[in-house]
Amino acid sequence: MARTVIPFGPQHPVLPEPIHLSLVVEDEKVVEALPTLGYVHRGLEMLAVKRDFNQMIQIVERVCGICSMIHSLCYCQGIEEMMGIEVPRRARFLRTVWSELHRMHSHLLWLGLFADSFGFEALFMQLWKIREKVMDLNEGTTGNRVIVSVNVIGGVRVDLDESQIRWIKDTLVDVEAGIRKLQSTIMNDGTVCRRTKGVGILTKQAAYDLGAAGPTLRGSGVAQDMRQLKYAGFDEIPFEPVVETAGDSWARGNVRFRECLQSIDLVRQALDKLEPGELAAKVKGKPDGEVVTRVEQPRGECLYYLKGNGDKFMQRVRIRTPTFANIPPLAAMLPGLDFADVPVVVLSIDPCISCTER
Amino acid sequence: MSVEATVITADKLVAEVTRLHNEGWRLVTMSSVEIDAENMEILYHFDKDLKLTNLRLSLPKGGTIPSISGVLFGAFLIENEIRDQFGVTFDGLVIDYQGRLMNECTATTSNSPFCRLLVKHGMTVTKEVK
Amino acid sequence: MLDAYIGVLVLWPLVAGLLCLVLRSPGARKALVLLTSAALAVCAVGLASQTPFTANPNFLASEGTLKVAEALAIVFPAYFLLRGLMEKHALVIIFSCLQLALAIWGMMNMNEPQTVQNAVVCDGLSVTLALVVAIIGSLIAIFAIPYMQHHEDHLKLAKSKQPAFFLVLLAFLGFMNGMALSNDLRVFEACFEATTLCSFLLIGHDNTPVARQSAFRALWMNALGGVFLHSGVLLVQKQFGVVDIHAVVNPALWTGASMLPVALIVAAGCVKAAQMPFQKWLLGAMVAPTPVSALLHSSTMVKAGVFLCLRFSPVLTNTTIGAILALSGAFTFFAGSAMSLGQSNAKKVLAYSTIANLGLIIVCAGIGTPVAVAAGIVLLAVHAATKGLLFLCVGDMEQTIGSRDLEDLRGMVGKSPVTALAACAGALGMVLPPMGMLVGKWATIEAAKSNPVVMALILLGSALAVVCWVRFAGTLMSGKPLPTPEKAHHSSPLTNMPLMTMLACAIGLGMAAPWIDALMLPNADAASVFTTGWGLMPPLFIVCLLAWMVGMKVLGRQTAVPQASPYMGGLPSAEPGTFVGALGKNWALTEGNEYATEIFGESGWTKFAGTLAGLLLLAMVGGAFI
Amino acid sequence: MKMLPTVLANLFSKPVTRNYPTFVRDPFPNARGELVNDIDRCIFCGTCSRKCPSQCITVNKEGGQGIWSLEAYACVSCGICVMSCPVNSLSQKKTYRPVGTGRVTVTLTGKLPEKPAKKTEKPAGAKPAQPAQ
Amino acid sequence: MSFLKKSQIKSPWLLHFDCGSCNGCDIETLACLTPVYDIERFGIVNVGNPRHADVLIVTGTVNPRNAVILKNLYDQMPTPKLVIAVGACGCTGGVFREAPNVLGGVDKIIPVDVYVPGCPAKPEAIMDAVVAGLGKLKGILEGSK
Amino acid sequence: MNLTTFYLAVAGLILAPLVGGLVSGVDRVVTARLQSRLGPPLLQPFYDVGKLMSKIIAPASHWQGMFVRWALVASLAADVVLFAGGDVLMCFFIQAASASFVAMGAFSGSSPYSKLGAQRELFQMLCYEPIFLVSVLCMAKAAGGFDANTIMNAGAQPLLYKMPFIIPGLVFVLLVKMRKSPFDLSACHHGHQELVRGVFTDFAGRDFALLEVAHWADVVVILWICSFLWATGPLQMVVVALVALFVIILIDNVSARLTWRHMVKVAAPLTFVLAFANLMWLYLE
Ligand code: SF4
Ligand code: SF4
Ligand code: SF4
Ligand code: SF4
Ligand code: SF4
Ligand code: SF4
Ligand code: SF4
Ligand code: SF4
Repeated sequence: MARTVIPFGPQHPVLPEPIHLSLVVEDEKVVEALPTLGYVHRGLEMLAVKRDFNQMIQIVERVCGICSMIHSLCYCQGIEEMMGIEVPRRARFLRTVWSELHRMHSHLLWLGLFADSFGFEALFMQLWKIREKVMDLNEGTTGNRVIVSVNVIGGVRVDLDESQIRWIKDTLVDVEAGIRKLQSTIMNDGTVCRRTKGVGILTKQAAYDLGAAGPTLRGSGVAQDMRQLKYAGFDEIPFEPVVETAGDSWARGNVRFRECLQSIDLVRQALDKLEPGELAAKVKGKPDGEVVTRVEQPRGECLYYLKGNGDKFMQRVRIRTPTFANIPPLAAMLPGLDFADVPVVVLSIDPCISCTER
Repeated sequence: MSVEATVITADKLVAEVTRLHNEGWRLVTMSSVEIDAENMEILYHFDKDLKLTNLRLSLPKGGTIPSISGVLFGAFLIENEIRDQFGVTFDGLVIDYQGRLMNECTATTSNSPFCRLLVKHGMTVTKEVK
Repeated sequence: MLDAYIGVLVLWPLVAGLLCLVLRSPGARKALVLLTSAALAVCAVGLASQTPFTANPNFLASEGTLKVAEALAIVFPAYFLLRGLMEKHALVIIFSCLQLALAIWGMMNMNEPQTVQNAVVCDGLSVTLALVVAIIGSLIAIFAIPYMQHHEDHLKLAKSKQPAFFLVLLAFLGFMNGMALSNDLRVFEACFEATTLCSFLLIGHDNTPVARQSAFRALWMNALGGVFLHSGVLLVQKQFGVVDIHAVVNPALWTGASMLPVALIVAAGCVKAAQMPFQKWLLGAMVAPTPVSALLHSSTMVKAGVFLCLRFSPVLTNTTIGAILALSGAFTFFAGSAMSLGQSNAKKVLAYSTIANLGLIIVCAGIGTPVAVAAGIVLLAVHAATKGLLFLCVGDMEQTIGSRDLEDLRGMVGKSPVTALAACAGALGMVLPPMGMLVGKWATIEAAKSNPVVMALILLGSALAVVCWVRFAGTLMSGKPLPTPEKAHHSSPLTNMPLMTMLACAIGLGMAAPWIDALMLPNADAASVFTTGWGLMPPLFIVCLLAWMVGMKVLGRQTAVPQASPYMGGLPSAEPGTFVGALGKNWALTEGNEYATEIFGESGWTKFAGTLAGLLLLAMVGGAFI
Repeated sequence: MKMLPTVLANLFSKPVTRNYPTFVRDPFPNARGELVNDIDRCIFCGTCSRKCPSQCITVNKEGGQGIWSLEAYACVSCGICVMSCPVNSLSQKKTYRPVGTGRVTVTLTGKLPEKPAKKTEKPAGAKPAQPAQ
Repeated sequence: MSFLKKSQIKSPWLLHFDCGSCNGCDIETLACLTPVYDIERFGIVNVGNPRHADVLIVTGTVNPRNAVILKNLYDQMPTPKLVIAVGACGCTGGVFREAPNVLGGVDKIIPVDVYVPGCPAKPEAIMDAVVAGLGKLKGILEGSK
Repeated sequence: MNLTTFYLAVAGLILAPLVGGLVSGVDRVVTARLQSRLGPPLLQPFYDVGKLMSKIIAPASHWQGMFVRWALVASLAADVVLFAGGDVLMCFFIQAASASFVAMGAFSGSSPYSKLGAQRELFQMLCYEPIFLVSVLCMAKAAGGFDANTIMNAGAQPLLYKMPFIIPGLVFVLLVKMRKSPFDLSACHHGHQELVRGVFTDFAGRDFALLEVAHWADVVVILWICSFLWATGPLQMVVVALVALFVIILIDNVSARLTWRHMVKVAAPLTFVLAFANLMWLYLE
């Protein structure tokens, strides 16, 4: 039987970002899939030699717009650890608030795109409608919808006042109600289940061996979440990682859906723990030494390896992002799929090519 | 301060990685860093129950080391990226992008942290001014 | 004059064939084939202009001829038996023995039947078959001249086997005509057996192991068909003492009588028409050189089968046998269409589609009303032309690129545009309105009004056929053919002439379908044809003409501008038909059709459909006892 | 079919769409929008140009004149320069910079301070942005 | 203005291509399609196929690998066409101008009709840009009679 | 053919595309409302077509223009047949020809997406044709003829009472024909699909505009035939068509896209069997 070769991407309507898959299909079953990256590669790790360690905050925030706040959080934590800076308590909880708001908007965004990948336009619209409320929270509190840019080394540069806190809490009630209404659609709708259940199965062992991260890993039953490392305010906020065991696209979707609800709860807890205090510690000197630091991004574990040498320019900023780790599992899942399921499975790892390539 | 890591040589690398893998460690990533004009290091980060263990491998830029992608398929992307950036050749890479993972420029020189030869618009190769 | 026409139609081909054998020179052969073709065409048209008529040409009616016919009833099975013994083919031996036994038993025990009034009774059905044989068959014979030359060049034969080949080929046409025209069951039977012999010889012509195997498969199945026919004929003779076909097909004769003979005769027709479960012999026939398969599929052999069924259809109207026959025909149509959908071998696509379409004609025979029979005749004629065209095209393309796989024929429109476009026209003519096949199908559905299962099966089958043929045409038209090494292809005028004529026939007949239909109907019905349903057709043709003109104009305009580069997600291509993909490699944009083999796979369907059709056949014969 | 109540509810309630060009929502009070320089206040110290992560500000002193120019479309509105300006001459509007059909470089000239400037008098608003080409 | 010309203004279909953007501008472009902004009000549909698109929205910086794609997509669009560069990156390269693998803004490769500043550009700004682009097109159409 | 028939035919030629365009406009507005959006103007589809008409672009294949024209003519011819009260079976066969020409045009294109789209288009045809035709057979059986006129004048009692089981089948056909979820397999309205724009990927500019018009004509035919179910008067028929349209839009908005394997193996056989059972019931009654 003759095979069809499909150049899938880099420009393709179901792909939010450019990545190319050279797909070989037979009767619409994938027999071979090879990815190509590099369409959004900027080489920004390399900018460390041209921008000082403070300016690098704004650079790493733009590794990716979707979880920009968490990138700068990770970077700042690394530098703080290197320079031995103690971050004030209020700043730590504020960081928690924004990082969870980011997770929420990211997951809603992704759930929408996921719905789009199997042609469920109304669900996409509904989710993004809810997400706009979270975006408003971001803009209202920080001044920018996406790149909130709140982190500085030693703490944060924006504060929340009482009225804002109340506003956040009120809005979250709406958001939660909206999300919960969609729960049965995402989890139980017949057509949705038919497109996601049993599609792109990654066993627990495979997920672990291939180095999957985040919801992709947790969807396969591994309870690992970097927030358990108790950075920012997570030392005082108890939480359980969200785990699903099926390992298919449905499970990965559900992990994210439930994490969304969990984030709402975490934001509330963090807001409740806010006490008056300093926003940022004073910073003196230049970073020197070597650290590895990890945080949990919406897409999973993000690792920064930082090396300074006492200069104002870092010697090395190495960013390992979750999607980078999730590409090999994706490559392993693709063969054998129906061509129609390719977008679903590609989206199910929540590919963020921007940070994969940097 | 510096990252705790077991120093390892290229010939023992695969055995050590296999051992860690069998003990249930998960490969998080590898970090490459330039030490000086000629030398670089690669750190292998492994995770188990939120704890990190690291291997540190020193090598000359543009050198050749064994690939661990045969043991851990997930490593192929990282190794390809390091090859892109530092011109290190990995022996036995399962999917080899030939130094073209991120870009067509293959002119990675041995003394570079990342290539300094850029393909600028118009597709002429120009030396980057630094 | 009529006698001369008939003489030329029936006897001349055999004579010309023998001359080929004797003269052996290619030039003479060419001349003889061309001459025969012309003569056949002229005579058939001459006959058609006189239809309906009866005649009593001496060479068909004489005592001697009848003796020969009776002798042949023994000679043919004896020859089959001989070949069977040589090949040690059990089934052939068994069935030819049965045939022999029947023939001998019949000779010993049967009283001389009433003499036949008219040796030749020519009505619409007969003349249609004669025309099909004379025109379509001849065209294929002409096509065979350069084809066989090329074929033998390929095989590097020391001694040409073409004289023998053309002897059989031409004689085949004569026997077909004999069958179409003769009104005496015994003569008919002799011709019927003769076609079995001819097809056996033609399929086995190349004498490769596969060819031999296929030939013997065809032989045993058709010998079985012969057994059916002969026993049916003997029973008729016994019941009524007549062998005059037109007397036999009078429904009045059968009231109260056992229908078993009719069931047997119709079963023989089904075997010859390669209806399931006997489709295998026709598939095997695909190994033969293209002119042979074209001949078997379009104008001869299988048409003999449906001709037989249509001939007997008046007595099938409103009988259980008729209903079951219609059902089994409809089922074959459905299953054949489904199986053709799962094939990538172009010739197999054609084969299954032939089987399917014959099933459709059988449905008409099973219904047996004048409207249905008229639809059946239309289908018979149009199918012959269209399928003949498709075979010639596939054969020609096969000689061009050396493969008959649909996947390899992709984008043929770039390599040999004329043939490919002709093939597309044929393919679309198989399924699209206002062409004859669809019109016939439409008429059949409406004629089967009383049988919902048959209608539903036809609808399913027709949907399958649409997919199959549009995909076939689409594959040929597919853009950006892959760069394959071009092979020199010498297309001679003798290839193109039959091809183009066939194209004209296919389109002409396809368009003329409603009028043919009107011609075939009894006068009372014919009058109403264009005022009711068919009234749509003439305006539709005008619309088609307009669309054609507009289409051509746009085609001209678009051909004048350069083509856009293909959309490949924005990727560049280093050379046409490729893109620069993963690993920086140059990926060829290969394509494959979807055959959904998990649904339309051949083996599963063969088992399922074979069993079901077999049961239907048994039911039909059994139905005769009710 | 689980979506049915939601979509029906949508059908019978008002669309959430903000009819944008007709209806413009007030910007948030702390929105980080277009960057403006109150050039009369600027002392051309160059801090902003050094701190800017996007390196889109250049400050030049020529012949007693200070030239502050901003490559407007490269500015990422981060506000670092605003935070670092010693005399608070920089500020960000609440509204975003309008779209344009050509690249824009904002060039402002002002007098250099004679001495360590200690002017507190509030000057008139910044000069309008000038398209460079 | 004839119906055909008018409909060119009333039905701009867009193609969005992400050249090395950080996603920030992408998601804001996507947000334009969603209920709160709903650019379908202007007849805009995101078609995802250059052969159907009238407006090319480009986010992010250009690098050698995606420059080829960008050019291809632009060439495959029917004329008349508009190009909108979104965000600091699309306009000039933004913060990444000096990164080793960045060539700069979109206008290095294809002509840009409207620049949308911001990092990321707000959905309202993107809508403004489409309107501005259509205004430009309208001018051209009226000029050409 | 008398004069009334002729006028009706001309009306069909002109009205059908207009009505189809309006249907499409209504569809887009209602869809937007279901998604809590304001949506485009009602006449948006006409602007779209007008825009496409005035675009300049090279064809992806020389043959496409021809096939597009043929498809358009076939679609309009099907309309005319129906308006003039002709044979419904033939009307549908003509429409199938239109779909075939679209597929042929897609095959002759050069992008792999277009060809995959063509394959899927054909599989869709495979699925909806028999179901639809069996439904027509039901109507014909109950009304006593295959003519649109005969069926529409079938009597006082709506046909629906006699053929409840063809409803799922008709809904399926409508979903496929209008390219709606869950069966927008060969091309979906907006391009967010694995096949980009499927069969339409390679058509552009004027060719694409004409295809859209052909599509409108098709939709009118199908909706009209569905409205035979309650053909007790013109108003009732319009209401049935509108209800059908609304149901289709609703289903589109509450379901994900399924795969063609699912369609061929589950959805189509199921609805076919139901429709066929209805047919048998009518015969056995
Ligand atoms: S994981 Fe995705 S969203 Fe997060 S920083 Fe990376 S690219 Fe952005
Ligand atoms: S800068 Fe050049 S060599 Fe270096 S990683 Fe990027 S593309 Fe590769
Ligand atoms: S390729 Fe054709 S001509 Fe050649 S040997 Fe085979 S059948 Fe004969
Ligand atoms: S704007 Fe402020 S920081 Fe910049 S040069 Fe002027 S005074 Fe200095
Ligand atoms: S706002 Fe940020 S990017 Fe813009 S000029 Fe100021 S520091 Fe530079
Ligand atoms: S302009 Fe800003 S938000 Fe937009 S892509 Fe560039 S860095 Fe990201
Ligand atoms: S083509 Fe599809 S999407 Fe467009 S109007 Fe028709 S049904 Fe709607
Ligand atoms: S209809 Fe669906 S696929 Fe199309 S643009 Fe909208 S969300 Fe995307």
